[in-house]
Amino acid sequence: MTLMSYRQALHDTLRSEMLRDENVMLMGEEIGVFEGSYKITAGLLAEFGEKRVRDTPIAEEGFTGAAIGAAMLGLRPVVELMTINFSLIAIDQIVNHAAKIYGMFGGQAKVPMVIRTPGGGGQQLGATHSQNIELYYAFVPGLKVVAPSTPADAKALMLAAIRDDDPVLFLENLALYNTKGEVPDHDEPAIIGKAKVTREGSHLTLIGYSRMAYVAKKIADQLADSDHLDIEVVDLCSLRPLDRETIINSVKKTNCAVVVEDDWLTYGIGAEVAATISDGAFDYLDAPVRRVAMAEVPMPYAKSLETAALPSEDDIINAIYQTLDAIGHRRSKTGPHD
Amino acid sequence: MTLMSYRQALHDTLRSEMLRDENVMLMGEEIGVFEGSYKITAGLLAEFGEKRVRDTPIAEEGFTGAAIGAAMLGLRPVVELMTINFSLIAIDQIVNHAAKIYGMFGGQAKVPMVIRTPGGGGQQLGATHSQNIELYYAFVPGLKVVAPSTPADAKALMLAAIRDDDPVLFLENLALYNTKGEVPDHDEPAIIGKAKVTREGSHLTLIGYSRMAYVAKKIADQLADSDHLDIEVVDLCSLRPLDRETIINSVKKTNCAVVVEDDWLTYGIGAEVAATISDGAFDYLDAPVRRVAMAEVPMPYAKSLETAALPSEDDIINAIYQTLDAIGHRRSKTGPHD
Amino acid sequence: MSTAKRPTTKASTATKTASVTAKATATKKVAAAAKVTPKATPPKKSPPKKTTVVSSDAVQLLDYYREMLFIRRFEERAARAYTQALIGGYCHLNLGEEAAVVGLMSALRPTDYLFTNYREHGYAIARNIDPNAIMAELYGRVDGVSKGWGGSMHMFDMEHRLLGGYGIVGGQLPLATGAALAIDYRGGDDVVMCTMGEGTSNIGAFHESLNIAQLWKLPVVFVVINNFLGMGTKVELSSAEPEIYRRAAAYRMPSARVDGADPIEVAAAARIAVESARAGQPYLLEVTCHRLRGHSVVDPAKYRSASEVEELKLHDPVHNLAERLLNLGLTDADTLAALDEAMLARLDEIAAFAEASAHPDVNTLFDYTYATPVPNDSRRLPGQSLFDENGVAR
Amino acid sequence: MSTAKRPTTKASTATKTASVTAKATATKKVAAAAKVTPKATPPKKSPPKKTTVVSSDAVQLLDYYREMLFIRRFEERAARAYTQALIGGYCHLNLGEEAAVVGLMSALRPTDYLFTNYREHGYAIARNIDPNAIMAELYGRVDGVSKGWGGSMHMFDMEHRLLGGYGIVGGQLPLATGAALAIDYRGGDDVVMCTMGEGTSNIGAFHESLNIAQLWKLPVVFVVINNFLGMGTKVELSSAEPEIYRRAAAYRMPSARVDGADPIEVAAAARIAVESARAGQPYLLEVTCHRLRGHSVVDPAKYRSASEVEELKLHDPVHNLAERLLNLGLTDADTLAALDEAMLARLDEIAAFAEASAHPDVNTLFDYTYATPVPNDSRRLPGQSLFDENGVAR
Ligand SMILES: Cc1ncc(C[n+]2csc(CCOP(=O)(O)OP(=O)(O)O)c2C)c(N)n1
Ligand SMILES: Cc1ncc(C[n+]2csc(CCOP(=O)(O)OP(=O)(O)O)c2C)c(N)n1
Ligand SMILES: [Mg+2]
Ligand SMILES: [Mg+2]
Repeated sequence: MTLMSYRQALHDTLRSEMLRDENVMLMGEEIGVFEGSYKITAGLLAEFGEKRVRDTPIAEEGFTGAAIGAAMLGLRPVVELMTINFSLIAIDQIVNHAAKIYGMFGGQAKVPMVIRTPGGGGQQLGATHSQNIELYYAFVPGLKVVAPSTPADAKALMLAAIRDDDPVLFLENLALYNTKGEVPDHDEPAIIGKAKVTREGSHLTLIGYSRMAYVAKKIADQLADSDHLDIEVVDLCSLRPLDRETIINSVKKTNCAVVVEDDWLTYGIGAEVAATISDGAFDYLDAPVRRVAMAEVPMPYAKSLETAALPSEDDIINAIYQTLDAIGHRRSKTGPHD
Repeated sequence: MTLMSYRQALHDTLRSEMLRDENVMLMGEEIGVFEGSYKITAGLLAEFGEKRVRDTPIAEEGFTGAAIGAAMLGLRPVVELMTINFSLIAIDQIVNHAAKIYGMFGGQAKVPMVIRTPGGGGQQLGATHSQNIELYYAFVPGLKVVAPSTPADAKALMLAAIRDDDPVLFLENLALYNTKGEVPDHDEPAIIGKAKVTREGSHLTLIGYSRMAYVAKKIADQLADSDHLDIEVVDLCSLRPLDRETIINSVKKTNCAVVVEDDWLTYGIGAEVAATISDGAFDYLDAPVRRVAMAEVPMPYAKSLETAALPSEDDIINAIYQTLDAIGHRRSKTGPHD
Repeated sequence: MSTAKRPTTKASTATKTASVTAKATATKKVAAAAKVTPKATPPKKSPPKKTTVVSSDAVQLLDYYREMLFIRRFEERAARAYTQALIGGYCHLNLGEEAAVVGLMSALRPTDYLFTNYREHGYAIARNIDPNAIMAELYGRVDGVSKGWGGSMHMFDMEHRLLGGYGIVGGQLPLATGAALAIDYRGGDDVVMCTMGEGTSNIGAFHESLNIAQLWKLPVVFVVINNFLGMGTKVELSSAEPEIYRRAAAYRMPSARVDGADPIEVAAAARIAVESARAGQPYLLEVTCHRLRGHSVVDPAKYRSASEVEELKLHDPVHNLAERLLNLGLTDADTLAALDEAMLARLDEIAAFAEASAHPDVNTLFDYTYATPVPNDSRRLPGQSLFDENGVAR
Repeated sequence: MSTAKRPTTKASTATKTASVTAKATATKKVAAAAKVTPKATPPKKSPPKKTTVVSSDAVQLLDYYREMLFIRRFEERAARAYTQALIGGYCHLNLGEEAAVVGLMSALRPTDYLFTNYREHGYAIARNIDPNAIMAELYGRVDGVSKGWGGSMHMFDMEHRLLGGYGIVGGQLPLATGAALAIDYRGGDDVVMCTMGEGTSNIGAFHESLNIAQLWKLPVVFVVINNFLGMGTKVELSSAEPEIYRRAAAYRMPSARVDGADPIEVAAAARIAVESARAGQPYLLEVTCHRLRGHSVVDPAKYRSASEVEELKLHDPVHNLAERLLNLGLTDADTLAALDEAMLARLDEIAAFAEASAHPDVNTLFDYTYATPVPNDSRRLPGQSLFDENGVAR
């Protein structure tokens, strides 16, 4: 185990996979000379050269599509899209091509590629640069979508994504890059399509992915200390496939759930999670599944408004207590949230 | 009232709005000389000339964006995207520009435009031409998304959409174009953001939009005749805003619901509907909300596989009966669906 | 990545030294030409002069004719099956494009790759894919080239290196560019050809792909089949530069325009383009031809005036080549009639094969969502509930 | 739609007959020129010769200098506020682009429209928008040009016809084309200018927009600010045709390249471009200049070599213009120093204004989702449940 940042885990995994398999190559805007907008690829151009670390023009559709075509011939390109917002320019290639080629041609061509891109918000980047639209990819059969919340998962899921023969949308998060955690030294890939219980508990199931899984864990740990609450945390890890079993099993135990997400509530990722729980744990659920999500507005630049539009830790804590209240949970300690 | 097809209702409304307001103009591929891929705009080039009925190059991003820019200066463009699948090429302009301009600039510029586009499937068009991705737009604050299921609604919602000062995604459906219905002669716009109870009933709430609202109504009428079932049908009409009140009020009465949709189940439109019901009608719901939706595969071309992947009327009927069974509803007549 | 680099990469494959030298020279020449003037090839506005037929050309011409006629009869058969509802979806035919198809395909090695669009039956035939499998694909059957999953617009055959018909206008361009990148990356000397219509040259992906191909010196030939119409839209109303090959200038890419009436002319132009690409200099080739019928089988093409329809008759490449063969004394009317007869009989067999082929089994519905199996992927049929009786999600 | 049509549309505005005639002629000339050779304007590779300064030019030069210096000081102040965390998000500056900015803006009438990108503070200033409002926008306050909703990348002012800074590369191009369409539709004689960086010329929207603009003869000037870098990427590595103005050939659009070091040169070139557009012939103008600092305030630009950094000093347009004014005897060092002093004082006031302006009230969060009110839109704050105590959705 080594303590390192999420950024470092990504960087090191890309590097070790490039060393392992010469078909792995990187493409994207500013990943080489500039060393990456968020420095995930720092040093890799110097180490591997222009052939394997390819700076592209600003042409998301063109180079993402080129990566798909290269993958059809057996390369394993890892594309960086600078932020998920810019993926809208490449989405036709991702949804209509990467996701379709295997099925549309009756299984004759595989598309082994990874699209890495950070979501996130809260950096005053304004309406077009603060969206969390992983939903667009999670919705599409033929794609796999993963969203790690820890450095260890970033490594294990990146290993899995690169070695997978299908196109994988690998969701990173601006706010997670500097977070740290223990990372195994071995190269054991995660299993895509599996969620994780990152904290066992019996009072309530708190569900998130990417940054919100991180926040959820933090809050659960904190409430265990401060309020003696025993919250179970589920980190979805994979958005497609969605591991319904892990979610349902948790709620069958806790009888209530709060879903936290960084995207808009209506039609957001949490809608499926809530619908899944309400269906699969119908007889176990003691209160409506509560969703905590962004306000439904084009994200304003001004800090005051942005803060109001984004889910805060207090919002999540309040949602937890309101849900517990609804099911008549007796608090073991009266905390500051009454 | 006049009996006419959904196609005719659209055509006539576009025409009458063009006569009413000279700022209304049409843009799109093949809408003029070719008279529209699905002939909605037939005859309008001849009547209004090239200035107001503009054939565009195959450049969805370019001309959809041009319509947005023209709307910023006060025109009211109605853009036709040949099918919703091709909207992926224009989606950056729709989501990052049309939906954002009003908010991002603090309310200084309005974007009064309509994007008309048909969804649908079941025509053996294969994986890239059979998707129902209205979700992508319904998810976005700043857009309004409507999806009429009858000729009368097509007219009333088109009137509303053209006269609205916001960008409206107007979802049509290939399979509805030839369906007929009575259409009021007056020009009364619908209210965007409102769902409709198209059939009152007490046994179960059946919810759909676009083609599936049409199918739902048909099935409900049929089951009333054949099985003396009293099903309430909710036609969402508007996907954003979503009229949760109408949905919830219906389920509070019937205590159970089936949602039918032409898109993929996981993360589909029905997920939000189901989550909404499970939350807002939590204490009223006697069985899980059942969703009937497409199989989650890239749509195959072969008829045998396509048929298997698409929800059929029998699938819906079975879902209704399974839901009624679950709540112990005693059938008034034993039908063929046991 | 750079012109200088390709030969080096290739030289590392020791066994290929001889051809490497040839290629390196060619690369330099093309690159130099491209440098002097961005438009490496001067416009050809007037239709090219007819080539004098020497005897090897004679054999060639007859071969081309046979192939073109077969494509013609295949497409007519497809149209018939479509109107009989044996074929579904959209169905776009190569009628009028036959000379272009066979000329272009003759310039490719069997190991070269082709990416094309939805109007690709003829290309599949000319790439020597079994016509039975092509027709079976149209019928949506298990013996189809894409096992019935693709249909008319989505033919694919890895063995014959047809890497897809694509139905999204322009979608194939980035893919083809990427395939060329993979070849370059590995140091092989295969070439990618990517065809499209002239209407397609107006979409963003055209710009992004040509720019990337030229920047990285990828072995790809972009071919624009300019049939002067995209559905009902005339080229002058869709392209501000209606001579599409000129657009290569925006990328300092060499280009040329050739009249697609004559397979020999097309083949010659295509060979130049392909060898340029093989030497690391991508190329844009425009081939003009005429779409003899509607955009797809169902389009009556009412937007064409009577005189336009009349004029079209002069542009039937199959008919014209037959005339030419007769005029040159290379064949006679009886031989041609017999040939046609034989082909029609062959197509009866092909259609019978397609019709006899099985419909894909519904049990295979979930076979091609993912290449690497993954837990928790959905295998729910539309009528099934999300959770089964045991509470397990499907 | 067509060249022939524009004058007719305009002639219907009876009061404008005189100018209409002039424009009609101009239109014809430009169109004719465009026809003879796709590249209407020959390349200007060598830097333009220095213009001899006549007295009216002298006044002009001094004015330009004042404006350029103000932009320079404004941007430096913004950088400072950014590092003090008074400004959030991204912050891209016009440092090195000042001559281009003032030259370009001087060619526009107040009624002409400007669409630009995220690097637009200087443009907003040169369009005569109140600098207090520009700075307040950077601070995210209610008195900002976009009421604090846009920030550095999204300045907007309908009155001054700045129709937006945009943060998605290339996003502004289709919009600008559409604004020109609206002008053309209504028969006005306003012009739209749309600026972008050279890196942006590689994105699909560039291709689609220029093609549409030329096809429909829209009154729009596309301006490429070629600062030879897109973030850290050199133009030769992003554009296969690094002289961007040449790309106009792909649309038979006239174009020119001008050295952005000299505001007078830029203004002259911009006037030609704008008047061409006004006459119905869109135009592509490339303006070269040098980005003096990083891509955005936080970018240390480590990818620049020491010699490149050294060379940059020669390209500071503000410094160079000061030298020139001094050499020409049009001003003296004391005057310039006093001017600078005054500006710095002015910027203190501006920053103070911005800082004093209120933060937007949280109650306004739902004010700008929709222009036409609609029932059932969500006004739920993140911490609120979907249904309130009364079961009503929020
Ligand atoms: C992105 C996209 N837009 C529109 C269409 C509908 N469409 C299919 S073919 C076609 C015309 C293409 O014209 P061209 O490129 O000239 O090829 P041709 O059909 O003439 O061979 C159009 C508009 C599509 N399939 N994809
Ligand atoms: C679609 C999209 N891709 C990428 C980015 C990130 N990005 C912002 S500015 C920029 C460089 C643009 O370079 P150029 O057009 O030359 O303009 P400059 O910044 O030099 O003025 C990039 C890549 C973006 N904002 N939008
Ligand atoms: Mg064509
Ligand atoms: Mg630049």
